Amino acid sequence: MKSSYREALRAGIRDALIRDERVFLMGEDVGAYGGSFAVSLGLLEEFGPGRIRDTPLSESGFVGAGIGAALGGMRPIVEIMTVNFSLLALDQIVNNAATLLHMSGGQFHVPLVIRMTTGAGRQLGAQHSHSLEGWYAHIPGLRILAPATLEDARGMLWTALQDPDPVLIFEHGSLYNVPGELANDAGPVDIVTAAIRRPGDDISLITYGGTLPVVLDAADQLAAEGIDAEVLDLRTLRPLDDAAILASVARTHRAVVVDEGWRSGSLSAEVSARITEQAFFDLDAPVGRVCSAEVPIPYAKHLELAALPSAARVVAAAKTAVAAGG
Amino acid sequence: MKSSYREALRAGIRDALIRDERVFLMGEDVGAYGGSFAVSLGLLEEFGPGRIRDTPLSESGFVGAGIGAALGGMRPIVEIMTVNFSLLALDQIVNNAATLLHMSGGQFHVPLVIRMTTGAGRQLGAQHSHSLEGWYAHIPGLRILAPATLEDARGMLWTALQDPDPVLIFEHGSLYNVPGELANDAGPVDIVTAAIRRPGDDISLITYGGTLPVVLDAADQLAAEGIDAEVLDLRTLRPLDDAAILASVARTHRAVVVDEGWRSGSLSAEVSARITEQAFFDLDAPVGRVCSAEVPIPYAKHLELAALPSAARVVAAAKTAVAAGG
Amino acid sequence: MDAAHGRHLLLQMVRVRQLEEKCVELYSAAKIRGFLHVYIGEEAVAAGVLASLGPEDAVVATYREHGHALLRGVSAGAILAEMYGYVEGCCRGRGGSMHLFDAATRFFGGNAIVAGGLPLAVGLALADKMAGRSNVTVCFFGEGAVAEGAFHESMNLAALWQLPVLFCCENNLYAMGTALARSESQTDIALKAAGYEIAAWAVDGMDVLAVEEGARRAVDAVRSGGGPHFLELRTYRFRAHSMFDPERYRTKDEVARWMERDPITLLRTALESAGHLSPAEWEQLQADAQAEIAAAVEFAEAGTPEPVEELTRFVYSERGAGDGADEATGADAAGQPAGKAAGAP
Amino acid sequence: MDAAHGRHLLLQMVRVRQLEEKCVELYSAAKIRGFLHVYIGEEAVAAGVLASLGPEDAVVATYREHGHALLRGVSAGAILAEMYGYVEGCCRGRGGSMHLFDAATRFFGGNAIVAGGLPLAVGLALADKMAGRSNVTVCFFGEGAVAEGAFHESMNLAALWQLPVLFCCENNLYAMGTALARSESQTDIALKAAGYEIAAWAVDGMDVLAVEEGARRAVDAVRSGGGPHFLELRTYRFRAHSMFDPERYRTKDEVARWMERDPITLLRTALESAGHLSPAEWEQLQADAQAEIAAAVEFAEAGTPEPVEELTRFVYSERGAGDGADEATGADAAGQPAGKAAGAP
Ligand SMILES: Cc1ncc(C[n+]2csc(CCOP(=O)(O)OP(=O)(O)O)c2C)c(N)n1
Ligand SMILES: Cc1ncc(C[n+]2csc(CCOP(=O)(O)OP(=O)(O)O)c2C)c(N)n1
Ligand SMILES: [Mg+2]
Ligand SMILES: [Mg+2]
Repeated sequence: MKSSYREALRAGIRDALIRDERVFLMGEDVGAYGGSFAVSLGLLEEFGPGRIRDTPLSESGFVGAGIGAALGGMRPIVEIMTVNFSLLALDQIVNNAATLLHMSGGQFHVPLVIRMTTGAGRQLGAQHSHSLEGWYAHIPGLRILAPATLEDARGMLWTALQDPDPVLIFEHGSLYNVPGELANDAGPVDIVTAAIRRPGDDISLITYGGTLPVVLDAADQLAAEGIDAEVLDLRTLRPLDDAAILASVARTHRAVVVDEGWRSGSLSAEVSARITEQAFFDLDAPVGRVCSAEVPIPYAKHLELAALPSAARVVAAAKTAVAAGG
Repeated sequence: MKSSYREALRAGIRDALIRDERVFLMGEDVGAYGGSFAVSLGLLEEFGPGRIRDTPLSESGFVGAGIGAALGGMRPIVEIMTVNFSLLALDQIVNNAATLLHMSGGQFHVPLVIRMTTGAGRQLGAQHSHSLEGWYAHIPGLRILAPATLEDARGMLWTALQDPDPVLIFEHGSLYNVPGELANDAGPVDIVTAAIRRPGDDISLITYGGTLPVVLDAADQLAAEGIDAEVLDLRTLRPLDDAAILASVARTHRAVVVDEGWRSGSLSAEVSARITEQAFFDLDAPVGRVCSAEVPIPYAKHLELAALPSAARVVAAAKTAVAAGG
Repeated sequence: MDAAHGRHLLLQMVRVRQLEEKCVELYSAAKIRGFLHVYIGEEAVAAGVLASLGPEDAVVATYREHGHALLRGVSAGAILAEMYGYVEGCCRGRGGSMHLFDAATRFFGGNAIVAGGLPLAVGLALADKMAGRSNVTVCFFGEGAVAEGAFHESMNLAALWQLPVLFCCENNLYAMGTALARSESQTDIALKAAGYEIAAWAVDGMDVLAVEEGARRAVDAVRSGGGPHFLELRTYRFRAHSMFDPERYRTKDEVARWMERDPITLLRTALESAGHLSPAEWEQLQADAQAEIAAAVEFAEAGTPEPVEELTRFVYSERGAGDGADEATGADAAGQPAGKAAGAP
Repeated sequence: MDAAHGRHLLLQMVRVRQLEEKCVELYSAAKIRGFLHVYIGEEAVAAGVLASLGPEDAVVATYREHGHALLRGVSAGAILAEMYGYVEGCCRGRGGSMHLFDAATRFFGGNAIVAGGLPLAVGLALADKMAGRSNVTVCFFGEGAVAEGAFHESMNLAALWQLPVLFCCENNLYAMGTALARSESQTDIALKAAGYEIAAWAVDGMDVLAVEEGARRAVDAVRSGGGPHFLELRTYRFRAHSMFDPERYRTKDEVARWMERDPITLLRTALESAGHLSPAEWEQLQADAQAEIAAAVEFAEAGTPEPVEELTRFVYSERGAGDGADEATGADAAGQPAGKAAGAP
């Protein structure tokens, strides 16, 4: 059936609301407004204001309330409009959600799902455009997901809701309108493994989320030049699927990691370090990285584009890797 | 003269208050209480409540007020008791302090210094023991400092106050009581370069802050076994002194990075990735990492110790690197 | 009512209205991108409050700040060029609609984090107080911001330290699609501020004269050491929250009822009935505003993109650490800072 | 006053007092480490409030929570073993003094972020309301927490959604070294809560009977659908903030004056004058508490460290994703969760 990333997300939420009465959606303007990015459009009408719960502007308060509701036996889906605003709730996420299980010696689980929009590309400027999912992946106790496909947009939520621990889902803003086909019986998907989106032998291009289309584009360009790139979609940023990463690199002996976070301290750094640690003598070239320029994302279109990973930069990095060493 | 890390910090603050009337210290219990870790003890009496300004428990409010005061021409030193609490102020730090200069096209500088305690080792449990300085080093627009020595504790502050941009200084809680000698004329130091704390030829041990003593200890143990380790203290975590890192590795061909952050997405990952990118063919072994276990830091002493980097783990990682490859 | 002053206020509101009508048009023509939040219907607030300030005072606003920027003295050309993403813009095109800044007029933004500007305003006021300057910092924010923790922390700090700051809550009854009664247990906003021992009162935000009078009273009190003050300005936005808002949460009727109290019409009618505004004067006033905006569009259209090589400028300051911080800081910057558009209409 | 009930309350306070006197002693002997915040002087608050709850209600507290944990039903042995860092502790030694948790008694901590527990309490109450359960969530916090944004956001959410939560502000006049008047522009805390349309009043926190009566009234109102309530409990800590506090910020005189209103002495005297407590009964009561604490120390001393190999347990739940979340969640856990100390004194 025809769908879009946005509709797939909505279908996932709707499905969860129908299947489990403990599930509810809470966040700013998820109800009467129809969702700031229209993901939850129509759900208020279907499920009512008790379960599609508009909140005041109080990120720390309602994220903390989500944690409490999870402790109290509910299965909350908390929506934060944009990743930048999640910084207002970071104390609750890091100091409570991520630590309660461990601090309590295994007694208190926090089965909470937090969804938010991430990423740039829509000229929203420095306070609406950051990509912090890789940064969140530093925090033990959290599971971090980045659906890049319609299947994952549709299917990750239910599995996340079954997880007894807090799960954060990052939806890249530039994907909402992406159209596609979704199987009629599309349903839950695993939230553990990485997925090969394009098999290849010459180099591993490792990415996730909003840059997956960019990297697939780059892979096509590389193919035209005779370089057969494998594209690995990480899907789950914490914990990383090391086995999939290493298996791909063991085949290709070269890797470029692409993500939209700022380069220093990016998820790409972690992936690079892990490959180096575990497959150093397999590598024919240093692991390359293509990340965002280390600037607050500017408004002007040409500057914003220049700041973000592009297919051209991925192609260049891949060629450098292929040219290097053996 | 005899001093301690704590006294050296206090001397730095006192010096700044005397030299520049725009400087003031603001934070919870910096005044009447005498400073939660006694760093500011006696300053209220000397400089009065206008310049040693106790705040209510409002991390977001008073950090934001520090940004505003910096915009208004002051040179605030804002103290946050413990790095975990800084998460309550992260919106102001990331969305305002780090972005205002860029968003305003170069018009508004934020000459603000934020100091805070970081790190574990005192059985304070998961909400008081994290090491997030490496995490902060991901954010463009911030300068991140980690004084590990008395000289740096004494001298980094003044230089940071001269910086027109926001500077965060992370003081490791286990260092406050460290005694030592400080030159009578000890004063400002640079906040740009890394420093070799122990020269050596066989391997580069790269670290900063609270783990510097651990690594120096490990280097001594390695020396006893005939391995001559160089110890590089990063000092400034953002921007990193790549030249110093690469120069060291170019000599030793091996490196182990040690930091107290959680391994995944740690500063060590970034250092490792940079070495791989820029010196891959110089390396005789993969870059090793010794970080904290990926757990909220537990209270029990034996578990806490087990979670943290130890000299023994550094020694083991160094030996692995020396044994590997050529 | 002083006739000339009344006409001046009317002109200010008309300038803002015309600028923003143009913004909407340019947005539809895809000349402007990102999020665009217009102030149409609320002009009396910025016009009335800003009329009561002096040049050394400071202003902090939100993402709905075109009007505040314009009336604070940022040229329409620099504002539009900013939205075009050109280097001639007031932030070299880096900020866009939500992030207008201008050091020369002490206009501190343009903040797209709801309530994110309040602590900054507290700090600006703290700096003034510590330096013994008799400036006032005015901070604008919507009633939606009142639910944020930063609001509460800022009120308390300002009151506790008796800082020279005027909080102006633009209560337009909605935060995006969330009606006030669905976001606050106590909907009397002025009463909330009073809970911090801050002098606070509500003002008809559609009546620019009432706004100006209230603001003048408050600004005078703040300037003369009376501590923070708080105005709740009761207003309404006639348009959607942003260009992506289908307005499901309110009725056309409600909007129509409020439009009967259009602040421009109200003042115009009052001036006319008092014999202070002839049809010719009204025509002229509109024409003046039109000419200004037309020139601004022309200026913006002629703008140039910043070279891509400059992307990484201004992440850190350009002077070496240790020098220049003083002059560089907006507070002391009397002249035009580097890169600031000069001579824009 | 019911004599038996009076003696029961007295015993509760004495148990807390003795437990904490022992904690201080053990801290000095370096058996306990980390930060230790004792509640000595404030026992009437926990004793009075917790006496008004049922087993299905939920409790959220702060880092100064030994007394709350004990009176909620966590055994003194499990509390002390926790502070020793042993696996027999109520959190297997991972939490320590500031992080006591107990699923069996619905004791949700033990939170060392000031005001960090308030949103959790709001959420627990939301869960009860949504599930149609008539439970009450009680949230304790100090007056210092009132300045935090999380306080404000929590008040508003609780009031807006009329949630079954009772906020108990332990106003001991200081937040570490910061006196209330130096942290709040409005020092009448109950009045602040009223600003959110929350029924709020102040209670003498040194008088356990007054606390119990106030709490019962509030809990009944909350339970019967009256929405959130707020109690300001006026109390005082007799000891330093923590073991690292030289108490520079208050005078010995002030402390001495408050110690004249020691809640234990007050109730004991009242019971004695009413003829409800004989010297022998008082001796016995103390001896009972002593015996309990002595047994608890013995239990803790005999504790064992968790094997280091278990360090990384409980970062994530041990069951595979997809199963067990229900039973695992504290709210539904009727029995002893895995790893919970059983049979501790
Ligand atoms: C912290 C934060 N959360 C959410 C948003 C998204 N958002 C932008 S404007 C807005 C509504 C604000 O309403 P109000 O404060 O009343 O101002 P108005 O738009 O009515 O002028 C929201 C929710 C944001 N920008 N910042
Ligand atoms: C967010 C945060 N900031 C600062 C601290 C450090 N701190 C611990 S207790 C405390 C004082 C709290 O005072 P109050 O809320 O009155 O509780 P009391 O200790 O008096 O019981 C402070 C500042 C903290 N734990 N959390
Ligand atoms: Mg509004
Ligand atoms: Mg207190």
